[in-house]
Amino acid sequence: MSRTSAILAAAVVFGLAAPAFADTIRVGVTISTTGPAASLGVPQRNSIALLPKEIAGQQVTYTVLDDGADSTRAVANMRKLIEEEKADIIIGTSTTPASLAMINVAAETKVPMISLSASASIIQPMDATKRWVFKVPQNDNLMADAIAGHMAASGVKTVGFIGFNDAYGDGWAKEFTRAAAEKNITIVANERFARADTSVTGQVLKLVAAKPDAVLIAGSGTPAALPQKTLHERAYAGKYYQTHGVANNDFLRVGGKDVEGTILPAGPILVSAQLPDSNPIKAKALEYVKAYEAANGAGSVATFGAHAYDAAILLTAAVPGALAKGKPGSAEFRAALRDSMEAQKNVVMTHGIANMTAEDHNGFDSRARVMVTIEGGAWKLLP
Amino acid sequence: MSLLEITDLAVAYGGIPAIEGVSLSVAAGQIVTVIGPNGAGKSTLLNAIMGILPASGTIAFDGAALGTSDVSERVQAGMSLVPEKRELFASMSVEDNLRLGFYRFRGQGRAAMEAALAEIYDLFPRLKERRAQDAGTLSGGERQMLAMGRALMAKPRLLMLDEPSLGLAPRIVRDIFHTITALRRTGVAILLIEQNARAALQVADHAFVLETGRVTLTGDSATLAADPRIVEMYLGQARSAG
Amino acid sequence: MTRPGLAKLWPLACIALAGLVPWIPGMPAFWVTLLNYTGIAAIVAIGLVVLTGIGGMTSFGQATLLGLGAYTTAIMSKYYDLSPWLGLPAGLLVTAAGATLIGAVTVRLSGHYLALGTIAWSVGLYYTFANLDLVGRNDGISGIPPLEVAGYRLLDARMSFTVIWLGVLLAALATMNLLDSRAGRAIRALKGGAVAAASFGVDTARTRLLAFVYSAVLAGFAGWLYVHMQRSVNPTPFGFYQSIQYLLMAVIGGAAHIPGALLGAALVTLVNDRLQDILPKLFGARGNYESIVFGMLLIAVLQWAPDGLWPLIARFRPRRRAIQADAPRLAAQTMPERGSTLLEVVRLRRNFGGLVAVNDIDFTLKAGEILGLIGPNGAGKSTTFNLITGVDTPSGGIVRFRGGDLTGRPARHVAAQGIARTFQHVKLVPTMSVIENVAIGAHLRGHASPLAGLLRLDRAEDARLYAEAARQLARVGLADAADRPATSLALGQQRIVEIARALCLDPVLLLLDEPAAGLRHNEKAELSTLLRRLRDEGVTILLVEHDMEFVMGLVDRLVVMDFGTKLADGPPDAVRADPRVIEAYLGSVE
Amino acid sequence: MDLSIFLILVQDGVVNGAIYALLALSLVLVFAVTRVILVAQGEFVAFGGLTYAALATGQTPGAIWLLGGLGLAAFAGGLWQERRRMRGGALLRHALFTLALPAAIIAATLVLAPRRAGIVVEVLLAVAIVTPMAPYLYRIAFQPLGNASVLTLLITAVALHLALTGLGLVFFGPEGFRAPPFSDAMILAGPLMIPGQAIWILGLTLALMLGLYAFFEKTLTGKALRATAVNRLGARLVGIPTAQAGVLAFGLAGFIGALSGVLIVPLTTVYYDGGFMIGLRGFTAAIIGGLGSYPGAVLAALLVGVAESFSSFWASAFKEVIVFTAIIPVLLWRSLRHGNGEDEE
Repeated sequence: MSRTSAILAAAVVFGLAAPAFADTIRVGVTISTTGPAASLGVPQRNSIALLPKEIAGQQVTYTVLDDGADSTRAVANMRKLIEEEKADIIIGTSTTPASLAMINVAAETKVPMISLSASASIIQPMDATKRWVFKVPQNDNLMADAIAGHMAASGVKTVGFIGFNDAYGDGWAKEFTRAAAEKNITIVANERFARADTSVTGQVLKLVAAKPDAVLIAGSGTPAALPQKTLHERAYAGKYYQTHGVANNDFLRVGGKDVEGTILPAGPILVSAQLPDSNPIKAKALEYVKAYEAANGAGSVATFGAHAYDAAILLTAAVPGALAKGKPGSAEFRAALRDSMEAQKNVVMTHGIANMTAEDHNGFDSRARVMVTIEGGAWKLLP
Repeated sequence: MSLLEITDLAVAYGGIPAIEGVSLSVAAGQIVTVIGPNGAGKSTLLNAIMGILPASGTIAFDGAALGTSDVSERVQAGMSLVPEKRELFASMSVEDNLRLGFYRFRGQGRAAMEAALAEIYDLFPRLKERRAQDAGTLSGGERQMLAMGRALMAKPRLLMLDEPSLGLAPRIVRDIFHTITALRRTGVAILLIEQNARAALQVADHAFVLETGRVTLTGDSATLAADPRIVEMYLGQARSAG
Repeated sequence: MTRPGLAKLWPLACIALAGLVPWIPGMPAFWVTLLNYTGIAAIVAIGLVVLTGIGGMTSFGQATLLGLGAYTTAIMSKYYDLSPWLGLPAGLLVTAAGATLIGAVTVRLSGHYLALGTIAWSVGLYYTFANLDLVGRNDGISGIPPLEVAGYRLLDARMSFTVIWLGVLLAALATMNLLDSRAGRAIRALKGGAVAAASFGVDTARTRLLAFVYSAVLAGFAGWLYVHMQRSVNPTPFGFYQSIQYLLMAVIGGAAHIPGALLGAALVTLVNDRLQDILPKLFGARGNYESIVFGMLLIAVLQWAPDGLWPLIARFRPRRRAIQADAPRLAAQTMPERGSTLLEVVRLRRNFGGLVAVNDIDFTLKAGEILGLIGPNGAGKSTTFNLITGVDTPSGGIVRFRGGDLTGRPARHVAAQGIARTFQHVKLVPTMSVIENVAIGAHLRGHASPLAGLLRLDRAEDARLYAEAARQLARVGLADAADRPATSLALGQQRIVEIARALCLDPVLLLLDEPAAGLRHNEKAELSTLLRRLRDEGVTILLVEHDMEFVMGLVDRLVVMDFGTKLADGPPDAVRADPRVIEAYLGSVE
Repeated sequence: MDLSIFLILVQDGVVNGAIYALLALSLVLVFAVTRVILVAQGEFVAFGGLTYAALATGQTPGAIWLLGGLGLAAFAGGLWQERRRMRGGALLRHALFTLALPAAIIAATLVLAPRRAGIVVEVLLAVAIVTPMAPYLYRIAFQPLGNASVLTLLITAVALHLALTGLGLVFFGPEGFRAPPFSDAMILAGPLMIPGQAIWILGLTLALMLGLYAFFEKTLTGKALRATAVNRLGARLVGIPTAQAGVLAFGLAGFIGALSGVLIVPLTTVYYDGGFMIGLRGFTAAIIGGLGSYPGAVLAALLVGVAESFSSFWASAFKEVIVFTAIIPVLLWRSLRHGNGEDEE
């Protein structure tokens, strides 16, 4: 085969036809299973496999794409899911900037989306565009308030902040600055580090020099352990706070004894077994943990994956109402789905209980977070 | 039987033939020269024989066709080329350059290498004086000696020299040709390419004339040196073309 | 005005036809979206063709330049409610200004320093975007308005398609025009022929900057399109990885070809998209194999086509260039009075470390004579040439030309004085035809700006330049070879092409470095005749040559050099008889 | 800033710089011998670190299967590339190198990993698992490219980096790992607390540099490698097979990368894709050093390390901006010293 004809042949192979359609609810998922947010995206992808294949008598299919935390790819994926896969709803994505880039598409195509990322800015302030956007993880301001509250109650007056030099760290810096001010807590140092940094000695020296009562580290996954370990090396004796971004067992493994006693807010699922039986979240959370670990091995569960599960819970709750107004695949159905999600009350999820309103597309209240500490290499619910 | 037997060799650069239909042979211990004007394809010929350039036709060394074998395999078989640009390791010492010439025998141990080194220093005492100096700092004549010395470290049975006298002062040129004559006694066969046709014909047993990529004349050196065409085209100029 | 042939226009026709693609009934909507992404990437890749493929400067920062354009229009349209159409000129202006600033430093870097330089400022700018409140830090700016035409918002992918591919068409057309102009020939000469180009008056530093800024402006243009299609902006699309993607597209497609940029952009976009569909079917949904398979495919393609795919589809063949023989002639120099002192070289010296390559050389050259410079290799002849022509800087001594001081002046300044040269190691641009190479010689006799070339306002002047190039080619007897790739000629003929190029400068003084090397007897005779005729027309000639027969019959005077020093100076017969010359140079091999 | 902070920052910068220096050295070496800018160098660091971390916690590292796969691919690739020439002895050597060697390493790992054979064995094992990957990759990706342009080789290296990052995610997962330090000792020197691991890093870096120096200066193989770098044609003419020189250079790069990874994984968390940024620092140092000078590269690497540690103290959000902007004047200076703008010849 000549090279030219080989090129032509390749072109033909790649020009595959679009898929055929049946009468089912199509869920399009774009998450960051590679790249800097892979530690969020991978458990989310693994959770998609646990989602219901049938809702209210309708078949449900899931198409999962990876966006590598790149907003261009996230938007392209979303368009692909809508235009090619005819998705009725989009779940994703794992990071805030990419989610923010996607919301225009949701409004423009009138397809509802459920974001899996942290920042409240995705759904607030509510406007004509964000009408189409829902969000299942706790808003970062809810978590920031919890930390500030705990600090105030423990007599912390000054805090050193160190966060990722990305949207996550930035969002936290903003929210925590606000929450701390409300509690009269002073931020005496504000530092940044990169996820892949091999050393944070410079930042830590600055923190230690500012002599704060406590340090808040705003990073996600295992990288958040590095500043804490370095602080320990420098014999920092104050309190350590982390964010819910670290809530997986890998963080405990990497952090080891250096992260003992750390305090953080988290979704109740992190300590689901320790929740009182009266808490309706407990059953949901345990159901997820069991299903996830059955599929992926004991101890593999991460709270980030549960957000994808929660998105499906919201969807499951909303579908029956929507089906009354339109068939899956139609614009009516998608609009009705949006309306129905907005009308959902008291939806029990693994991370909390949601009460949606036209103004609040997250719907979580303080039941969606617990304060947790690390004791004996395990998460422990604080009273 | 000849040591090197080339049949119908052709090399082209981007579709344009540089040499075509060249056949020649070198017998063991013989000195053969290829003369011809600049751009006739003489260097191309040597590069093809050494495996640096892809060529069509057959090249047989010691009775075995070389095929597509790599330069290093040809060195291993006993061929060495001293290219026109010398290609020394400029930032390494003279002695390291020579030692690397022994790479083919690297398994033979230190004593063998030192012995080979001593032989080369005997042949070129000048190199011994300069042994610790970087090759890049040598004068033109010394570089040519080092290039030849490095090639001889591999104890080749066929030594190919590409314009060894190019751009050298006459005194050095004389030394180089003396060395070539001396090497004949060691039994190595030499394929010599020269613009200095007069000197080349004097040391060689046999000669080929290469013009625009083809062999136009061939014969033993003495006969060719007397050929009026050669005298007119090459020897007349040789005196001044140094 | 010359009409570009059909052969050249067909890629444009293809792009124009492609404009209808989204309106094909049944065309999947997402394909249009994919083509939109392809178009945006293609514009950036076209810029890289000019910068990297043709100009030889590897840039790892193209995506960041895109960001400059993108953020400018985003800020204007979101925060100041200005029309996105105002964002276009503003974005281009900001990108051009930014690139000029960055480029002024960066293009002075050479080779790998340049590549790292682009990484450095690209990383720097990325984190600046990410930490700047003005541009929304890491979260960026969203809710940016789409483009509007007559009050109609271009939200539909097919609408965007029309705008984007119109942009691709414009970018391709402008780039083709630019490369075919006086400034474009200078850019094309940067890789492989920069010294030669400088010797004909091309300001190489400015030309490099031009290529850099031009590619940046295209990136900024792509950024503007991107923002109003994406309608949000944050730092992630402007990082190092994205820059690599663009470079990758250009290289895969064939970095030196505009259609290659389109091909590369389309292929990378399409393959990445298809892999998302195909791989889960092959390996299940649990893994992430896209980047693995993509990387492996890339390696395979590069082994198969190391110069990219486009050269496999269309072999490089310079197009036939129609010459307007009746174009008005270019203005010519007045030759100096015969016999007046033209060039004076006084105690010229050049040290390389401890080595003295040229040791206090003196000689003078009178208008209208032919002077030969001879000596063994390494005697310093070519170095002397380089010192006179500004390719190299003397360590000491003076070079005076027509009474003015030329010592240490840059090559292009020397060229402007009417000094033209050829090179010992032929320096023709392999990717240009013979006549295009020759036309570089006339660079200083044209004045069209890059912008004029871009807009094709330079045609009248360019026709005159080409007419001159054709005349000089005919003069040296190579008229038939005009449209052949320069390096397809035999080496001897390439030297003659260099003479034609030198003649295009309309030189007062011609410096020839071994012009007869590789020529046959009859060709040498023709060359002798040509050089004598030039002398009779008033051109002064300085030549380095090994071929004594050729030299002796031609020159009026000889200078002999050895080990950097002048050995003798005088008429050929006297020099030939000089015992020192016989001892050191002519020698007598027993 | 007081003196003690100054000293701590210098110490931190020097320790990081030492790792950058190792990587810079191997980048210079690989470039000189093969003209490849090994963008994927960082992957060997990440793989080395992650493999050691797995071994140090008694797990069998997934990297052995990657090693086996790459060996197999290199075997097939080599066979295909030299299908007309490979015979008898050469074929056997090829099979030994690409099939038997990884098989032996895999077997040793399977036996030793669960037994916790001690730090020394685990370090050696981790290095042994990762090192051969580099020459295999050279055989697969670069050797067939022969005389391609530097740009093509560079893009190939980028492609390799993409593929390896993907493989890293598959074999190691998205989360980071850390290993216990070689020793828990902490040396107190005035305001400085120097962890034992830092001493190990500096010591081994120094030892490796001395070893490399001895290798290049004293052994014929080392000289052959240098010769290939100085003059490829000259090296071929004395019978040095340049492909083998490439394999050797990549082998050293793999070794240095893997060792660097093993050295840093007790000090910091290593991620499947974390090597790239470390490699980029090494690359930066190599280029500032002139991409040809070993001492220059080492000096530049230490400079980069120290610059980084100080800028993370002064303005951590703008650390990269500061470090990379500071590079540009250095580049300009180097570039002007090396003559301008002429990239040909």
